[in-house]
Amino acid sequence: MTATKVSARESAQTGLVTVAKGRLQQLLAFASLIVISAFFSVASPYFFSYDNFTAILFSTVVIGTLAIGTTFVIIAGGIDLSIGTGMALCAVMSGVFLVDIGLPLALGVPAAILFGGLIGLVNGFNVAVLKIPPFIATLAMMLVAQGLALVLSDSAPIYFTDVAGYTDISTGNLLPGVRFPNAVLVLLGAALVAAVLLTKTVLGRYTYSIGSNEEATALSGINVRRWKIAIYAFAGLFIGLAGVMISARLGSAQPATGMGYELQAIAAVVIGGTSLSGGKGSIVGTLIGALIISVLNNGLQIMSIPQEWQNVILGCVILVAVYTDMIRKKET
Amino acid sequence: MTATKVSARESAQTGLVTVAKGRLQQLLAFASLIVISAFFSVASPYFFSYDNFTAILFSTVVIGTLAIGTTFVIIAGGIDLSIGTGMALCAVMSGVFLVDIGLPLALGVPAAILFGGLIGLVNGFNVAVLKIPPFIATLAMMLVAQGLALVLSDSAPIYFTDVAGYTDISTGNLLPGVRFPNAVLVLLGAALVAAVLLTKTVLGRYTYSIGSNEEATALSGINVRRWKIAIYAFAGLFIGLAGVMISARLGSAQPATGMGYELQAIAAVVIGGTSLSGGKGSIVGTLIGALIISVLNNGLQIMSIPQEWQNVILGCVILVAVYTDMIRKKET
Amino acid sequence: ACGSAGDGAGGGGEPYVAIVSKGFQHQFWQAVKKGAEQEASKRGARVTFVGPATEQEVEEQLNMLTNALAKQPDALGFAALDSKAAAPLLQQAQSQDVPVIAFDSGVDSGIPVTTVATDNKAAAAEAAKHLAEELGGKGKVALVVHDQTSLSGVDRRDGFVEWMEQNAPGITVLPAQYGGGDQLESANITKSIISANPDLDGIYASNEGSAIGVIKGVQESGASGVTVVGFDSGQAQIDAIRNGQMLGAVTQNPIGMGERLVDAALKAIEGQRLPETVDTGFYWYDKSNIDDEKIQAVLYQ
Amino acid sequence: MLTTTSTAAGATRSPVPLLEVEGVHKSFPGVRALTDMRLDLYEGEVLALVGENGAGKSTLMKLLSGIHDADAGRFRLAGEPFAPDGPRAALASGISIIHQELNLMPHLTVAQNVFIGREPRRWRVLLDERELNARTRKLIDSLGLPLDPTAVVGDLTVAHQQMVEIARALSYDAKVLIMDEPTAALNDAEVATLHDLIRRYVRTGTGVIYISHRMDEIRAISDRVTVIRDGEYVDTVDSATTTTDEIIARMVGRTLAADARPRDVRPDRETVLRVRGLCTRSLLKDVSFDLRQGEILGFAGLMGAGRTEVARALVGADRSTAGEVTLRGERARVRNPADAVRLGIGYLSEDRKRYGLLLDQTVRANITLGALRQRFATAGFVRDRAARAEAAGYVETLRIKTPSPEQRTKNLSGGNQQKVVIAKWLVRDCDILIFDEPTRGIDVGAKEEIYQLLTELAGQGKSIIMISSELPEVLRLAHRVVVMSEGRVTRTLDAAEATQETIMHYATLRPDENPADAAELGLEPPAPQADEEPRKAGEP
Ligand SMILES: Nc1ncnc2c1ncn2[C@@H]1O[C@H](COP(=O)(O)OP(=O)(O)OP(=O)(O)O)[C@@H](O)[C@H]1O
Ligand SMILES: [Mg+2]
Ligand SMILES: [Mg+2]
Repeated sequence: MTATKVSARESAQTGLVTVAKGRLQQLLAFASLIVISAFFSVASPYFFSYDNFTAILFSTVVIGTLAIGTTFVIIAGGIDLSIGTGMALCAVMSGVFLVDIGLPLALGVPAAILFGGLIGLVNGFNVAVLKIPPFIATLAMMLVAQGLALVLSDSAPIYFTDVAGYTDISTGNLLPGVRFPNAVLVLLGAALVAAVLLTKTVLGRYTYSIGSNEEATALSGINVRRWKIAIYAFAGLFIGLAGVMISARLGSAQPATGMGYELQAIAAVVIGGTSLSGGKGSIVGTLIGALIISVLNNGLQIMSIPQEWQNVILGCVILVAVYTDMIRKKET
Repeated sequence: MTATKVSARESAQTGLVTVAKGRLQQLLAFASLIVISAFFSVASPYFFSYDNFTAILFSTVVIGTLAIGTTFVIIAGGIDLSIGTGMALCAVMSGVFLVDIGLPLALGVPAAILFGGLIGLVNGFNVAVLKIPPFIATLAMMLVAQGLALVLSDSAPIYFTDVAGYTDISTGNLLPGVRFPNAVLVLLGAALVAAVLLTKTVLGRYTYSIGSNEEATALSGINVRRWKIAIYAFAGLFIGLAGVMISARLGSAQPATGMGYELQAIAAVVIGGTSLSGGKGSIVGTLIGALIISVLNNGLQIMSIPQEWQNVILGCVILVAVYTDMIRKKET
Repeated sequence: ACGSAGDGAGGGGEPYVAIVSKGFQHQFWQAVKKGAEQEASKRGARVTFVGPATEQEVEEQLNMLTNALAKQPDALGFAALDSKAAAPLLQQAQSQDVPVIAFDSGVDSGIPVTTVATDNKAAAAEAAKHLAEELGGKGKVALVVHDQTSLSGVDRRDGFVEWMEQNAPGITVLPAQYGGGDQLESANITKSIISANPDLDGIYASNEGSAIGVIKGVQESGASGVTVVGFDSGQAQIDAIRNGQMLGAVTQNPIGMGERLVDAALKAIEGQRLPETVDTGFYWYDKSNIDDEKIQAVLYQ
Repeated sequence: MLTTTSTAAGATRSPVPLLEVEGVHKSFPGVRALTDMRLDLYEGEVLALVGENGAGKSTLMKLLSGIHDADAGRFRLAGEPFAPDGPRAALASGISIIHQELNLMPHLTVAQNVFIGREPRRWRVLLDERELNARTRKLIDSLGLPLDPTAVVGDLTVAHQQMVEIARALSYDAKVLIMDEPTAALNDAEVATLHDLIRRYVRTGTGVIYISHRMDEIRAISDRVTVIRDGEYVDTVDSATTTTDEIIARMVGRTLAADARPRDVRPDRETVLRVRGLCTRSLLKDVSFDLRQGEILGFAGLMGAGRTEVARALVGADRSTAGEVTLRGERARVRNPADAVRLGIGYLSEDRKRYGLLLDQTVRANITLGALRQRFATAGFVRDRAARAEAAGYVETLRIKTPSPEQRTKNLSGGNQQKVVIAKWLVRDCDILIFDEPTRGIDVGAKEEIYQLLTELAGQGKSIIMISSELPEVLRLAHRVVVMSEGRVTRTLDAAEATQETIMHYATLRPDENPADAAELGLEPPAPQADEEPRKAGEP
């Protein structure tokens, strides 16, 4: 807690100072990212290039999308372990809608995203109405989604070869002539929407409020149950979106993938400064967290560090990054 | 809520009733396990047999051991994601001690277990002294342990073929003539020690206190920092023990295994009624939680349910089991 | 839609073969499963097929093997992730008079009555040979391998690397990178390799998931002149070979493996003598022969 | 100061009560909280609800707000039957409640807390933060509260947080306003402000139920007083015509002798704790004082003066940037509360919920926590029988109302929770005890017990720092009073000099206007060896 000492009179001014400090902190979270990037730029001649930067951004898309959605759940004091396999299930559903049923793109893609919302809705119901601890509720969903993805796809990938334009969602270039994959635009768009919702709407406000003190929120006359369901369902849309993005990138829905993505996404959220005990966090932070992981992975591979050492270094760098970030926050 | 009308005079008696109720609840937590077992006994002719029961117990050993250790961490309000790959690292260290260095069993095995304690100690230091959130600190350790296990083993399994008596730690029968694997005895012994420590010692009490309200515990004059390190380090011993048990069972240290074990172990803890927000939980609960998962896995396989459906059913049953357990608790 | 009624009653004379595989979700194992099921229904037998989610889950495989034995099968098909670990359980199978048929890779033990397998190392060497030919014996190649500790990962890596060392001294082989068989991760790794090695000439991918990732990675990075060879089959690789993104791939014959496995099991139940090994072979396929009947028969989509 | 203005309401009382409670029963496992409870509240009146700790006051309010369901009984709101099935329904029916425990979202700002659920929006979906802050500004200005709408609530002091609760409760245009100990964390000036607000409020016809343990307040603000005891209705009296003693007698079932000056003022002894030049980064500047053996040293000051911060810095809960602490002539290094306790300094925090209690744990666990290793363990094993006996002893001597020491602390009433915290420190047996607002939320009877306890402890030779925002309490107990203002000590007063007026004078002094010298601060001469020199303090 930063102790801002002011007499009551100066309080209005203090408010501004507090806000400014908040901004500063977020900028400083960038610092880790910048330092790491700078290091790699010096250490390897191949790191600092337009192509490599787009490659890093591109590789952030799926984890980033999942992380953005789950930021809401975590700020609200919950956790979602089903995002990884849920994503695989949504990818399969996208295949079912577009390939098996043959819906047009403009219907099938939203349907797959909404299916993610449905997964979230069920999670929300289990957590908010049945009062099952989020860890268990979403762990169960993780298993169910994993199984269903295999069942619905007959344990085989579904290929989107005949769905014109599907892979363009990810790998196409909206801006003609510029090599900038659409997937990155989708990620940024999703982040923008999420950030606006989180900071500017009632949904976002109640997300913070519930995570900060669920009981007090309920005592304030807010239907916490309903809003919690809404938060999980909304976060679920990002599971769906991630399912579309991964299958569009691969050109196929891989039913067996997804396990382990949840930990990576949650790690991105937490590295980005969102507290697992709820009440605080931001979308920008999450994006930075996801980028830190991507940059580290990319940089270590580019430097041709032997792979068994990569994880060791990755772990240490994450520790140091989070630690220095905390020190800095304390000092401001 | 049942209205038990008693005046203040009867309060002593009520105290006893409360205690008795607590016991009852734990017995009832068994109920899910019993119901599930009864179902499988009816559904499959192969389920209800001495051999299958020992097989179930045997298959619980590794996850159970990890879960017991991590129960301490979770009750203290933390989380430990490094237990899975940490276990693999300890298995490798056991190989290094016994095979590469050639220590005698009586030294090498304790050394491997203590190495687990060292992993825990580092986690504890990062959490308690550097104040890194447990999720991040142990996630980093998860990566580091994974990498180190590969580095130290040269990415190949280490075989204990020449270490006389090593596999007997797991698969031998201490009681001659009785087919009851030592591993199960080890698990039960570890559980007993852990239960005694958790309920009867200062370490256990402080574990609950810190999880319940860390700040209040600190202000009560307890050196929370030091005790937290102790708790993580102690829990780490179980990582080491699990590493010994899995490598003794396999006859080899598999450096790449372990990922995913942490989620299973944490799931066992939570299914067993320990709250992820800390302050409450029990070893018996954790054992029951681990057994529920084992019985479900075993039963579904024995019933020859197609594998893709097994996870779906597993997820649903876990939900139902936890839900009914909660209902029951509310009603008592 | 599940839990076929009247299960469990193993009687009725229908022989029951329990198969414990190295994996379940990957296409390769699904193809083995398909072959086994086809053969079983043809021969009036019943099979179950299980396998752990990844090839690292040795302990999980032992649990599956234990559970399979508990069902008192008439024969057991087993692809060991670590053959020494399974020794006590195989002993148990023997004492229960359950014949064991090893498949995919050998089991270090005298218990299996036969081994239905291919030589992963030789198959990988075949891929190396074709890649070296295509590159004219010189250049720089990278490997994206699905696993660094499992037998199949190690054999498919070493088979490739050793052949190159012995037969193509002009080719530099970069250290292998491991993507866990995950398409996305393999794609990201591929892009990093290409960034770090602008002069790269070829990439070898050691299984289906790695291959899909490598194809995507090469495609996304826009690099031209990188020759890709792969392993296994599946729609993505078949398409990539047809449209020239991939030179070719080695495939084993997983469906055939499943069929021979069940065939061997049924013969063992009847007490017939079996050869020590049944080689299910491997095949190199590329644009030129992909439509051959013989190749088409071993590919899965 | 509390001026007993006669409240106008009550004269024109409408025949139908605004709120009626009839025959209400409520039990919890092992506890009968309310038996055949009744009460009525009329428009435009302030009804005080008094009773000892655990009498059932908060429980009744929780029934009214729909948090718990009554086992039996009826509520009527303006003559209509009323059965709230949750906080939402209660609010919708026009019942607004300030609960005894703070119910705020610490990560949100003041404005966001106040208007939670009623956020102004643009185009129906977008939050209008500017409008939100403006409205909050208007509200807190009209209430005269010193709050910043954009401050994050978690960073505020308990007192300020309490004001946020008040602002929120008043911002609903409620027909019935219930305040469960709204002033427990407030000082006298703030209490006066709140009372003005309430008076303005009832003029519009709102009925207010006011729960408090401070008798002077109750007499100042209420029209009628309903007394309950052990969950049962005792009596309702007119505050104008009933004396405080009569009310207390009904509450506790006996009469208390409450004298208002320190007894037992004793010649002081050796200085046990000497603090010189204590500074913290945020607030404290050059804080110096001496604590002598067997002394009760009062700390007075306005909210935010830094008294709590002195205590926290002293026990190492917060970091100090400068300063020297000498304990019995030896330089003491206190890095954390564990060090402090080892050196014999115990700190009883002002925020029991956050810093004092393990709410989910039993009364026994809480009472024995601090001394577990020292007094209730052999070789690391806890001797539960001894712990239980000790806990049971304190439950009895402090008269903690609980069905058993095995009850979860969160199920105790607020005042009894406070006693549990006190018991914890008594068990630990420290030589120096810092009590921060020790009687917050404690009923008159128990308060008297605590006063006696503090006096006894001092008599046994323990040295006590007592931080309190209740001046009468400071005057009643303290041998000397340290007055703080804006992070500095402005004066140390002997008991003889200490009056409400002098304390308020120094508490409102801007410290830099008039730097105090060592003598005014009551400090010992600089030579540390001069400790033995006995000086008389606080003798009339
Ligand atoms: N949830 C609960 N479970 C069990 N007992 C409870 C619960 N809530 C209150 N009680 C008990 O009910 C009785 C009345 O408590 P209540 O909080 O209403 O007292 P109070 O009059 O508000 O006291 P205080 O002045 O100390 O706040 C107490 O004995 C308390 O222990
Ligand atoms: Mg109360
Ligand atoms: Mg204070």
